[in-house]
Amino acid sequence: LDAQWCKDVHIRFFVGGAEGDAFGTIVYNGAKQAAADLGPKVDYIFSGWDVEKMVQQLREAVAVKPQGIAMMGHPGDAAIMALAEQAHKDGIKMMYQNVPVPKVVAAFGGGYVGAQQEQQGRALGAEAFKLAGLKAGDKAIMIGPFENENRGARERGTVAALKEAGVEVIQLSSPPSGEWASDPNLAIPVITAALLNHPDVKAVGYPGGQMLGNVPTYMQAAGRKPGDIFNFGFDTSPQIVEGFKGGWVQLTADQQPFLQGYLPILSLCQQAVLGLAPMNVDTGAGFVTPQNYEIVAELAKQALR
Amino acid sequence: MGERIIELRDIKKSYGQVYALGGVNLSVDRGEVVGLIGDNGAGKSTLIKILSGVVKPTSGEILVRGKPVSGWSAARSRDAGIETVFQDRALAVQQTIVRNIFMGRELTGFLGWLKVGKEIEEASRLMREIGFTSKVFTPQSIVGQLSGGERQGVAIARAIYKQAELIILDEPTTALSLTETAKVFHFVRQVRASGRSILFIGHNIHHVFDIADRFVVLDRGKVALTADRSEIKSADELINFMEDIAHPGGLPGLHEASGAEQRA
Amino acid sequence: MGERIIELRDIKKSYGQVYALGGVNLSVDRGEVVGLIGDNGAGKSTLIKILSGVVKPTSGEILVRGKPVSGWSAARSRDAGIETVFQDRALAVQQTIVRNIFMGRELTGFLGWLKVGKEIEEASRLMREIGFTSKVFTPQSIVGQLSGGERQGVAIARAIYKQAELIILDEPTTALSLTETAKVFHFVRQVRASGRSILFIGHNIHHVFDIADRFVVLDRGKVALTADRSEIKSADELINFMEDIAHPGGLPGLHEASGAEQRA
Amino acid sequence: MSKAMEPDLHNPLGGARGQAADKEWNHPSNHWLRGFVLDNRAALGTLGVFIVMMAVFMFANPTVFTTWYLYSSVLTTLPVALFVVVPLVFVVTCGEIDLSFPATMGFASWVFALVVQAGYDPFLGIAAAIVTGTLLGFLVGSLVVYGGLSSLIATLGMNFLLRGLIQIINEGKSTALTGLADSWAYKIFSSQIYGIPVQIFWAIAFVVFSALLYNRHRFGAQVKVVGDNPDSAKQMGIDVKRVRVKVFVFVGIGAAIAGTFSVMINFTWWPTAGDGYLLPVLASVFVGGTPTWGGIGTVVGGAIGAVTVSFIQTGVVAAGLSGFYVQFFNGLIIILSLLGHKWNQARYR
Amino acid sequence: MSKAMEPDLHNPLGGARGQAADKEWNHPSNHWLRGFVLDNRAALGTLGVFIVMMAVFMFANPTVFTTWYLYSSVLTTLPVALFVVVPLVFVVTCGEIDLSFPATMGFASWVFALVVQAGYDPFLGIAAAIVTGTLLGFLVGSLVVYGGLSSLIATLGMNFLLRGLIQIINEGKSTALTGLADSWAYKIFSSQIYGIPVQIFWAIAFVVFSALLYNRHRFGAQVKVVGDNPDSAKQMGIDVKRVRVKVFVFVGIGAAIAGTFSVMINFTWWPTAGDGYLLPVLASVFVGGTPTWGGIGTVVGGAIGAVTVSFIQTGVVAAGLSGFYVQFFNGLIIILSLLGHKWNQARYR
Ligand SMILES: Nc1ncnc2c1ncn2[C@@H]1O[C@H](COP(=O)(O)OP(=O)(O)OP(=O)(O)O)[C@@H](O)[C@H]1O
Ligand SMILES: Nc1ncnc2c1ncn2[C@@H]1O[C@H](COP(=O)(O)OP(=O)(O)OP(=O)(O)O)[C@@H](O)[C@H]1O
Ligand SMILES: [Mg+2]
Ligand SMILES: [Mg+2]
Repeated sequence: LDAQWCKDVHIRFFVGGAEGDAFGTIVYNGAKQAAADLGPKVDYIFSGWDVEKMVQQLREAVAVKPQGIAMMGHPGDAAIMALAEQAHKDGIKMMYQNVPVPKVVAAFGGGYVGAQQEQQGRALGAEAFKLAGLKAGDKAIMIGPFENENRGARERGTVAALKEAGVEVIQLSSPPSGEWASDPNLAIPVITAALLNHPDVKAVGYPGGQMLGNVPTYMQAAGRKPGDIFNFGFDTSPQIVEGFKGGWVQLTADQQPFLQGYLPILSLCQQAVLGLAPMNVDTGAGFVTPQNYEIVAELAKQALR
Repeated sequence: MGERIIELRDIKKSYGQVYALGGVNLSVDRGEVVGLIGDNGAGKSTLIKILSGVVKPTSGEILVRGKPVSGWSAARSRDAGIETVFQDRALAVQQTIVRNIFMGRELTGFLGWLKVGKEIEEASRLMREIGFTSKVFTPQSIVGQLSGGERQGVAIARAIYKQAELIILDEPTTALSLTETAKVFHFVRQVRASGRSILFIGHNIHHVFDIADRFVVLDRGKVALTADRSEIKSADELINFMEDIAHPGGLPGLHEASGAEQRA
Repeated sequence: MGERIIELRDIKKSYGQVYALGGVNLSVDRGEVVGLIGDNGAGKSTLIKILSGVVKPTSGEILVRGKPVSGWSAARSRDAGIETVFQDRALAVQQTIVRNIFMGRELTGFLGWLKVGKEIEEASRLMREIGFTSKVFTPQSIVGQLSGGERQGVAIARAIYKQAELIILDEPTTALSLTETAKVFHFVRQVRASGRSILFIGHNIHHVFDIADRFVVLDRGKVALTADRSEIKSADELINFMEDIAHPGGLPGLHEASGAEQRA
Repeated sequence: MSKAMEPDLHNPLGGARGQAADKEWNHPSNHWLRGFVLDNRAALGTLGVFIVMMAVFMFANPTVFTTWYLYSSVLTTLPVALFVVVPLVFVVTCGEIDLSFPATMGFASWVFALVVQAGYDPFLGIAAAIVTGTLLGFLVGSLVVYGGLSSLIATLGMNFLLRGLIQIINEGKSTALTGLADSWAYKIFSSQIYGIPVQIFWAIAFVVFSALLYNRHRFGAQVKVVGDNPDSAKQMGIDVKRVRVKVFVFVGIGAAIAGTFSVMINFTWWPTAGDGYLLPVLASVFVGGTPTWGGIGTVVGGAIGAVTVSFIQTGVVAAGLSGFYVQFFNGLIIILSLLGHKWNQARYR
Repeated sequence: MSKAMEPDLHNPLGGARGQAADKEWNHPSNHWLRGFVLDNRAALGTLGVFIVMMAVFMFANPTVFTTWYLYSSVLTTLPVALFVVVPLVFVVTCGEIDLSFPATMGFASWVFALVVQAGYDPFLGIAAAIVTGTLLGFLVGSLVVYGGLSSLIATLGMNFLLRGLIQIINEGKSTALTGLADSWAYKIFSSQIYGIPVQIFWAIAFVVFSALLYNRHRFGAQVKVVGDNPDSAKQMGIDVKRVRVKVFVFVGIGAAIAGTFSVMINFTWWPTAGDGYLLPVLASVFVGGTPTWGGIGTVVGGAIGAVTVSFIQTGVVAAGLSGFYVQFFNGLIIILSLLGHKWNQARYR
């Protein structure tokens, strides 16, 4: 195989979030790396996590008839089904990321790259329960986009796991317009209020990299010291690494967004050029803890992990 | 002089703490021209706004053809045959002449769809009637393109459209030149000749004196004088009366100026 | 009659295809009252807007005290001692009387901070001077609370504030009652007595005839007549002249009306 | 007495003084085509912007832009936007604005989803959605008009409030309506005919009807007059408040239809349904050439504006630029359109 | 001749005709307190809304609302909003609106981040950010004013355009400024004194300065007059366009400071920085009692509005309601405030 063996392939890649959001940027970098390594022409699509918009973008993507589309699974089986059928008819290879769409995959094929959201969330909950030394009857706060069924699936999983272990969970919904993702400072008073309202809270979980990276600020605003509260969440970033360094952050489930960018492109290239079967990869691999955070530090700085 | 078209009895109106009208009686009979004069802030505009239903009186009674009415409103006033050319002209300057003339009483057919052709035709006729025709403007021209005088023409055309029984003109010659003032006068005479009535509000006492059959002088929200044409010999008599009620003592600056009035 | 304060030479102004002014010459000397009359749309307001720098002429020359000026603007016009009371009064109705009087020339101290006390004091003085005082209103009252006549008072107070050399009054007695018209006249005479000049625009030829030292008649964007007071015997002569230029043949409706004018 | 008898000016000022009392009216533009262009300059300007934009895109990537599928995919969701853009032209002409339509879309389509999920016929669902939209429009309109509030802020507040209600009740859960595809309602409103999405026909019918309503019906005439000079309209006996409320009701109805169409396209109702339309729809109205100051506007221009805005993202990506460029081009098209309309439109207010 | 000599009315109409030429001016409200209340009714109304809201929250959860940390955490982020809310009061008073400030915040703070990352002193970064904000404000203002565009839509377009530029260049990457905490600039602008976040002092100073600028300076006087009657202002020799551009520049400066403060709170610049402030800041201005029609407004009211809006979310959470209620309460507070101001304020336009 040539270095750029995939160079005649045209792919549409759904980054998912808004331009510049922390998670999306790493996914984007993964995809760009794949495009650079393999040579396909890739169109990048941003939706700001607006599901209606995503479906329309998928419709337009199918219309353009690229060889492959890497789509976010957020709109759900029902919304994607008809378009997947069309793609199938037109011979477009499909990959789905981040949220699985089992019925669509069963009907018209396609692979999935991403954590099994609910599963990853549950795993994080269990891990946090263990590492924080929680007991039944303890209190924890979980923040998440609970107003969005699909986007909130992961955080719902964490809540479920903690609840099953007997922990009392206070759920905080982040505003649907995504203000906390674009500026996590806006959540400072809210988190403070929640901590004041429940002073005996032992652990706080955050939905994504931007907020988890801001943990030191939240804790200082609420008058807490490093280690007072077990802070955990998803994703990695330079700020989160700093959080580990300062002892503010104790646990993060790294869903390896870089792979969520790289692998779908790789798989679509393999399907289009080599005729291989679609990949199914669970990227929700590991946990980062104060013991191992240094491994990801440099990668996080380059927005690769 | 024929039937009493409208009568106001003991009308009072206050804006917050300001009393604009403090018990005014006024009536207009068929075919007469009533001249309403009075100082600034005397309440003339307020009174005609009440007549035309735009403003609700604080208290008092309104009688149309002898019958008291309730729920008086702008729409009911127009139904009763009262049309008003307001002091501020009340035109929608971004709309066509047609749309201004038929504002609020569009010519509609089935289910409210406009009869566009009919409207243009009628508007042409009305404008021609009052002498506002031009090579430059059509009934479909935008009012914003017209001069002040031309706009007054549109307002007058609008008022005469509905063969109203009483037409109220609030300072219609304000900001009008001699030529156009003359036109308005010509029109007022024509309306009177056709047996309809006019309520003419003005500051220029010479103008009002010349046109009216009866005079009503408002002073600080009250009627200070009601007089038939026959009772008054000249405009100067009216002017003197008005100065008297305004400045019982007399002010030097004023006499100097009113002298000027008399000289003219 | 003294120094020539301002002179316009061959001023032309077109709005798109409409010629508002087609080569006008006009001058005002110190201490004289010039009456500018003309039909609707004759271009009077346009002319004074050019004088006050609000509108730029299409071509022509402006001379201040004999010297041609370039870059004429509203600010420069005021610097040259020209103050204007516009036809539409130009008041900010949500602001206080003080803010309106000092609009555009706030009394400021260090770094542009307002001298609030001084402004109130000055405004009181000005308003008292022209006779607009009241128990209900203070210099800090909102203009929106005032009646039409009272607002005209604020506009006039604003114009006299800066001991201007030339004060332009565009139809200042429009919508004013006799009493307040008299006040304006009184004020105009006082200004002339103090050696300053007035350019008085009006439709009421009687008013203008009475006050002016010199008459300028505009017709369709051109000067149709310039005459000294001494050259004209009566207002009626002026009225006849204006009718002649407007309707060389004569129109029946107009004669009827102008007869009324003469009778008054 | 010096009488200056200079020659008359070559201009039609005479008319301004009513000299020519016996002459007939005369249109300044005698040729019908010129009259047509003058009467529709805003809409034609918008069309110009659209054509230039598409030409640029086509030049950048001719293959994609000659594929029918691309157009049919845009035509599938364009109707959703059109059903709100058009009533918004009425609202803006009336001198108001309505930012609450996204929540109304979400609310009305939620009712639709509930009815369909409960097993009733989708037609009933559509009827229920439209009733909901009407009521919400009436509620918002009454609040603004009878409460005397600034519509910009009050409708923003109502958007929050209604969306908040949806969220409180649904707690983020969406509803999938998989059975919808077999219903008659779906065939009539959301299938394809010869590869053309059928909803575009409904949307075109709506635009044409609304354009007539705007230009040839008492409602449109009154909306324009009210937006132009409400005092005047009131003095002429028009029930200004009622007209104002009516335009909000019209938006409510349009938003309800739009929301329902959106659900039928996606077979899913999301609690966020409609939110994504706020900015594109607003931009469409103004890109379309309806000015912000009220009194005038153009329904057809608004529709073309919606088409333009719909194609920006598609075009940018198809032209091979990364998604990072979409926002930039959105801004650029808005600014350029505004400048174009500014230059194209005389303003009398 | 029938002369009706009825008794005089018990009202001060005499004054309207200048009869009392020799009488002195007289304030309608002689007591200074009444005058103060009348002059500040909008701000006081906003304060009333705030107090009622806080009373409800406190009643729901007394413990949390008597804890200082709650207030100190709000006081950390509030200054960011205040630095934009206050200049926006000027813009709205001037009859305009500016929706481009979020992108200006992002742009200016990006420049700050670049300068600091390059190893220069943060003070230099702040200066560079302010220069950037000034230039962007000037750009946006010039476009609106000299282009004669509707500020609502043109600034919305500029917000897209500028944010698009940031995105295109950064491709989504954020910048961490970990060294910032040790700098003098941080100590002066972003640390704590006796547990009070120091930025609130700067914000209060800014509000007081701006309130004086608004009420006691030529700039404020001209802004109000221009918003009230631009024709009049022009005739009186005020350079209306310049005043208009100046208010946009003021917003640019405020947004630059706000953006910088925001970066200093958590040492990170995101390409989305500022976006989250659009709606809360707008809501603050109008909750604060500045009406949309221009000519009047209140800086102090706007500041209190910002405090109110900041506390809504916090209060809802502290009161123990789920986050789903936040939007609902946002909407409710906006609507209630508008109704309150409507009832509280006389309108002369
Ligand atoms: N909307 C209003 N709010 C408060 N006061 C008002 C209002 N309208 C009129 N007034 C007051 O009522 C009184 C009568 O006003 P009105 O306009 O009726 O007088 P007018 O005789 O028409 O005066 P003009 O000759 O100036 O037109 C005035 O003192 C005026 O200030
Ligand atoms: N902004 C403008 N745009 C287009 N035409 C204008 C404009 N202003 C004035 N005109 C036209 O210029 C001519 C002169 O208008 P101007 O206002 O100067 O007349 P005027 O003598 O003051 O009339 P009036 O007695 O009604 O005040 C009119 O035909 C008018 O229609
Ligand atoms: Mg009046
Ligand atoms: Mg004029």
